Amino acid sequence: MSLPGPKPRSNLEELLEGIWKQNPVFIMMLGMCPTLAVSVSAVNALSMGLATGFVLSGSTLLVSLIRNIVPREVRIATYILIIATFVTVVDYLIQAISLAIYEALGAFIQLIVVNCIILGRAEAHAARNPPLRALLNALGMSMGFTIGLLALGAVREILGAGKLFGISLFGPDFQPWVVMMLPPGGFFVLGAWLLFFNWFNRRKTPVASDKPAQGHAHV
Amino acid sequence: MGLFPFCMPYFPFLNKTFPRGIHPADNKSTATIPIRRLPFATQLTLPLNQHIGKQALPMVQPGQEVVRGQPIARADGFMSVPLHAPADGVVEAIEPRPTAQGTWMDSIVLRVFDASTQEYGWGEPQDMDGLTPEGIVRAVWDAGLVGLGGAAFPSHVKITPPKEGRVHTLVVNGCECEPYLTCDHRLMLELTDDLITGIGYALRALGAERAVIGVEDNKQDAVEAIRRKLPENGLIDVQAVRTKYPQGAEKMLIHSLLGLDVPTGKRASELGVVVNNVGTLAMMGRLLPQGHGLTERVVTVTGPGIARPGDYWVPLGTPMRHVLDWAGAPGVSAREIILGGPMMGQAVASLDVPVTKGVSGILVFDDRHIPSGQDRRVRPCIKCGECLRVCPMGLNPSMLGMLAAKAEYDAMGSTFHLGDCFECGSCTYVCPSNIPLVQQFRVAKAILRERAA
Amino acid sequence: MSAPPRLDAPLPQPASSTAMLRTLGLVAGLCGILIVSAYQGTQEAVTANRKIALERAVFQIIPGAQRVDEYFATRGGLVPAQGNVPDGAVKFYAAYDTAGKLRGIAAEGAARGYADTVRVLYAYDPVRRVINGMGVIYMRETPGIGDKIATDSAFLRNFQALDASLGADPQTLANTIRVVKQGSKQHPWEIDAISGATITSKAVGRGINDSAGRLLPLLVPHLASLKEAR
Amino acid sequence: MSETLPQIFFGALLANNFVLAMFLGLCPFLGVSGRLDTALPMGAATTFVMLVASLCAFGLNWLVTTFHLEFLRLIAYIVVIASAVQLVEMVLKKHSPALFRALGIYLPLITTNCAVLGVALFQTAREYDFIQALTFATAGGAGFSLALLLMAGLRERLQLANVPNVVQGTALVLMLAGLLSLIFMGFAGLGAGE
Amino acid sequence: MSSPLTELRTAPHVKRNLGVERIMSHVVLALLPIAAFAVWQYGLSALALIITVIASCLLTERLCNRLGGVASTLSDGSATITGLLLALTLPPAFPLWMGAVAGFMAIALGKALFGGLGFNVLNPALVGRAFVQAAFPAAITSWVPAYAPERFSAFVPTTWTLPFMTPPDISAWAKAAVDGFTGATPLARWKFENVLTSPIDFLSGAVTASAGETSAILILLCGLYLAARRFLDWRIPVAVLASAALTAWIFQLMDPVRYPDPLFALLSGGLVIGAMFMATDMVTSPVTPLGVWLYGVFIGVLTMMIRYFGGLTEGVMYAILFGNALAPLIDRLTPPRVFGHPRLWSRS
Repeated sequence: MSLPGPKPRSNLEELLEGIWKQNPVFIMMLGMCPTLAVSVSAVNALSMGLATGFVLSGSTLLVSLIRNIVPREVRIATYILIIATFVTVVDYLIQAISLAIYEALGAFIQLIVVNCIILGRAEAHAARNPPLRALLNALGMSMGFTIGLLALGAVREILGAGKLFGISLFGPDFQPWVVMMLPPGGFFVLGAWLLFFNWFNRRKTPVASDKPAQGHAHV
Repeated sequence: MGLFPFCMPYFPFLNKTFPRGIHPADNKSTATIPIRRLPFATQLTLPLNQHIGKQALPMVQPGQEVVRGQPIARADGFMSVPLHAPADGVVEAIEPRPTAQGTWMDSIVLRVFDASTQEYGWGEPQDMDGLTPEGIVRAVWDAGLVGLGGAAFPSHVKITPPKEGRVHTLVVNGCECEPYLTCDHRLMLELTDDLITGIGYALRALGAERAVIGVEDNKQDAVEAIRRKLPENGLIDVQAVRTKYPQGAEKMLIHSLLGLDVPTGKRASELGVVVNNVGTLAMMGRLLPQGHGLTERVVTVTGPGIARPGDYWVPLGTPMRHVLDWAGAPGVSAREIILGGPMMGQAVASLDVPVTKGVSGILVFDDRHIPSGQDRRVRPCIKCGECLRVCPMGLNPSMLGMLAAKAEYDAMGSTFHLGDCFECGSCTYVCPSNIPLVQQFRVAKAILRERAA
Repeated sequence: MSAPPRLDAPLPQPASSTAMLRTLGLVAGLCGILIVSAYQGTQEAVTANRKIALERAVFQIIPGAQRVDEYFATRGGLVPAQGNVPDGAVKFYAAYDTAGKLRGIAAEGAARGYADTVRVLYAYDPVRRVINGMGVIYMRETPGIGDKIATDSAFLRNFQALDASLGADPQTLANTIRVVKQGSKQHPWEIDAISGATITSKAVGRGINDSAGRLLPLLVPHLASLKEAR
Repeated sequence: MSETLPQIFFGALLANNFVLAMFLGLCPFLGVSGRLDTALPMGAATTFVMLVASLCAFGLNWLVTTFHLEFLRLIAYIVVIASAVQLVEMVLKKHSPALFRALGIYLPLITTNCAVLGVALFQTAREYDFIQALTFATAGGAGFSLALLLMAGLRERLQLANVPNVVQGTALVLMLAGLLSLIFMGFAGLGAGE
Repeated sequence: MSSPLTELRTAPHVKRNLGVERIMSHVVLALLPIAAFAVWQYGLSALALIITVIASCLLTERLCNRLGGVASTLSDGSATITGLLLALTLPPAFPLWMGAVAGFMAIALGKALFGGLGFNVLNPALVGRAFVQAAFPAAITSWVPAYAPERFSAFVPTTWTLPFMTPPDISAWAKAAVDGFTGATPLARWKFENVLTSPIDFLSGAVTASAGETSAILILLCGLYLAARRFLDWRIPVAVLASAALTAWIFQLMDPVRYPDPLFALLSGGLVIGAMFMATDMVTSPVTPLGVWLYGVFIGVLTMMIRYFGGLTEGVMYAILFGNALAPLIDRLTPPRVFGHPRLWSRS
């Protein structure tokens, strides 16, 4: 959770924060459940990202607006109430827009309510910042989350179905890797992305920590 | 043992033993060669501390002439033993000299007279039957005896009845489970009478009811030889135990012979059992009636790098180089020289260190036969579990080794009972990945001791 | 999954309970407005969506149909569907062509397949008393194996005239609809399984058999009342 | 179609394991699976909370369907479950301090765990009756605990391995979770061969 | 003066001459007859598959060495064993490119990820097998007949499928190649058609199955050789096979019509090769004496449970992998009694 640092961030930094430096999927490992569950295709991933973004933006904006009148004691209760409201709203919105997407996402739309990104943002950021900054931060986070979901969904759809956004890429003879659409595939692809980032970061900054990390065994 | 002792040689698998353990090739080719005597070297170096305990106090000055058997250092307290001149000669110096342990230690340097003989010039025969138990302890102490199996623990301490209770059984360790070594084997064959006599002294000193001699069943001739000499009263028994390493470890032998497990953290004497080595007791029987001190011991000199392998009576203080020259070791090509057995012995760097009371064997491996010549590339543990199947203490060396590699010493000590390891080396012997397990355990123990201190 | 409460935070002045109640009430009211307006605003679109989805599924298995009515088959007769399914009732869909003539009946069957429940929609021809169409609504079966139930032409041919007539006892089907090993279909009420996807094939058969077994005894006696569209 | 109790139980425990097949409760799964000592109480606490949630959801669902307030279902679930857990926490603290010490520190973490809300939502969607719902919650919690224990055992063992640097951390845990998930696929179709 | 040639090592100074490489080479040796038999049954396609999978494993191992910046570990022989075992668990006409994927995944996902030999937590060959089972479920259940007359002159059409392409449907080809070929394994035939394969067919290898599953006697003999030389822990196969047979026997007593006899349970599927060569993988099995028995019994019983109640026809692979995943817990719960410690089981 980012507490307000010593130097105030510019609005642009506020927006970019969640896209890269604190990417909820790849860096902060938040909201893993929907990330893995719905990322079987790029469309699902995008829908989930947008839905979460809607809830995140809406609730942080509201939390930020009323931040000065909410007593500490009922803070969390209020936040949960607000988040649950927006989730219910988005639930109906998706039903109205497309039943196919609604059924593909299933229970995970309602489970947005327990996505730790949202409560975390409300608690750590929106409750301490004015509405504009809160909204910018939320938008950045939403974009970061959507990008993370898409990165997962695209890989899983390409390998698992030979398609991207439903468009066939390799012709009818392509052998799909079914495992990618299945639960193990979700874990593997996210793990592989993290591996890639680990490798990339290490290449970028050749730190002297080539020694294996001294793990503490508790046996 | 049992109903048909004469049958036992044909059914070695029925012999008593302990669980697990290993069967290294025994290489005991010197077992059939009678013990030979080594001539005096021109100079003997006698470290003042050849035993576990406090260093002895010199009783001679440089330039002083001594005769064979004369005490030249006296014990400094109960946990210390005197030292006797191994030959007629003159004290050249009392100064620090290198020892096999790699450290320098105050030593009496003796130049041996050319005319020195094997005769003792000191010591009066004593009436052993007239001695009280305390008198026997005193006599053993005066003789400077220590455990000759390698530990060099002062023998008089061992045969003193413990305060915490009565000793009922004296276990005599004739296992000699280390490969290559045959000095105890030869002693049992050649000094059988002295052994029985010595056992009698120890029994009296301890006030124990009985003695059991445990001999590995690859030394059936020694079992027979002892059995022929056993006294009629039935106080002493000899039993063949299965040939297996480390059968000669105190806890293992007690388990094999008596079926008793020494609880962790306790000593055998708390169970009423005392273990002594056959070599020690044989020397007790040989020296005490004459009133002589310990001036020489039997050392197995063997290994692929030795031309005339065998067991030798070696005067204490004889430089290693002299022993090897005499036994025919072309010193230059020797690649590894080990004091003691190959499983628990110690490699030495210099040939100028002396033979001391605790040296039971000198093994020389040359270029072609050096055991480390095999592929010793260390690989990761493949969890084959072989070490668990051999660890006589029932530890999990595989897990201990992995913890050691990650410096998790506390977990090793608390959860995995590192403290029970007595470093027999069985795990390292069998490890297919060449992991230096017991070596890591020594380091870990040292670090844990340091942390505890 | 929330951040654990910060224990080290200094204890602030406790708020008065009126303030707490006021805030909660305000927020709750705000939320209430939001939810209700979202519910009201989307209800129409949601209903329309559902209708379209249903029609698409029904039209696929009943060619020529142009409109779908939802009914409950109850012990007392057929009633237009509304709200929750009453006890003992079975929901079904009556499909009509442009002329308002009954083209067929559709109903849903479900059974546990390999990975999850398989839900299928099947068409019942009231004239020939056979099941003459089948479409998969929901499945998570193994791609390349189980999911062939939706595409395998040989398997789909099973549902061109699958016997579903009622027996002498009008409370049960004359013959249990069952799935048999591929190539061994002998009777009109048997379904040839897909080789290698036996479990999924059997789920389809079981789902249809269960559903038809409950629906048809309630439906058949009142078929006449469905002849014309509502 | 109605499921039998064993089907529900083994389905939620193995074939459709909450963590490894349905991706519910991943945050605690990734976070608390480092040590066996914590994995066991965490699993027990979660199972307990899931049972509480299941009970609450059953009652609430009856309430909202009776009064046709479906649009309030989600809010009701989340608020009531969170409060119920708080209540349980307080009762435990007062009456069973030992149990509270064992489970207490995990309870607040679990309150908004998606496995807990997941139980409530899934049992509603599948229209389970009371016994079925309780079976489902128990099996879900047991499945969560099983996955947690397996993962903790593997991670403790890998503490002693020379895991390459790039694999350290969450990447390794995810890969392990993937492998476990792969293993659990062996239970697919459990009970379907009947 | 100390001789500069003297080596200074700490005790023990002698070692048993039985290194990892020798153990591994004996395992390879023991697998060769089984592989040869598979080639005899299935011909060129099986041979090509075995070679491809082994090559893929070795290349991946080398690649991972290179990436990790460590010396080559090819010589320890473990990658060869993984490749050989993996190839023997695949259908003989499995497309070669899929075989290569399986080999890659076995080594990369099953072993290198955790630091290489000794640190993997799951049997690499089975990880590779489980991956392709999940990735290509149709291809891995496409069987070809044994002893096809043309097996030494022509490849099965699927073998040379272009990389990343779907293999052609070979049911027509297979029916033409061998009369009466059903395309189902004995376990599938029992489960879905209630047809039991006769023990004679099992022994002659005239059944439809993975390359290395069809010769129970040969596998037993090869395993016995390894057990006799103490290169594998005999307790594991004994526990697995005995518990599986016992489970089968109990079920048969309860319902003789539905459940087959224990002999069928033992001979069908990959139970024997799994028990002998995969469950015994040293790295991934427990080390404690009691743990080894528990592990074996668990695998045997779980295999039968999956066969009898699961959606899959065969459960050996998943049962062993599950056993592997349990091994750390088993080891922890069954510490051997340390000499001189109280005899009662106690958590230390």
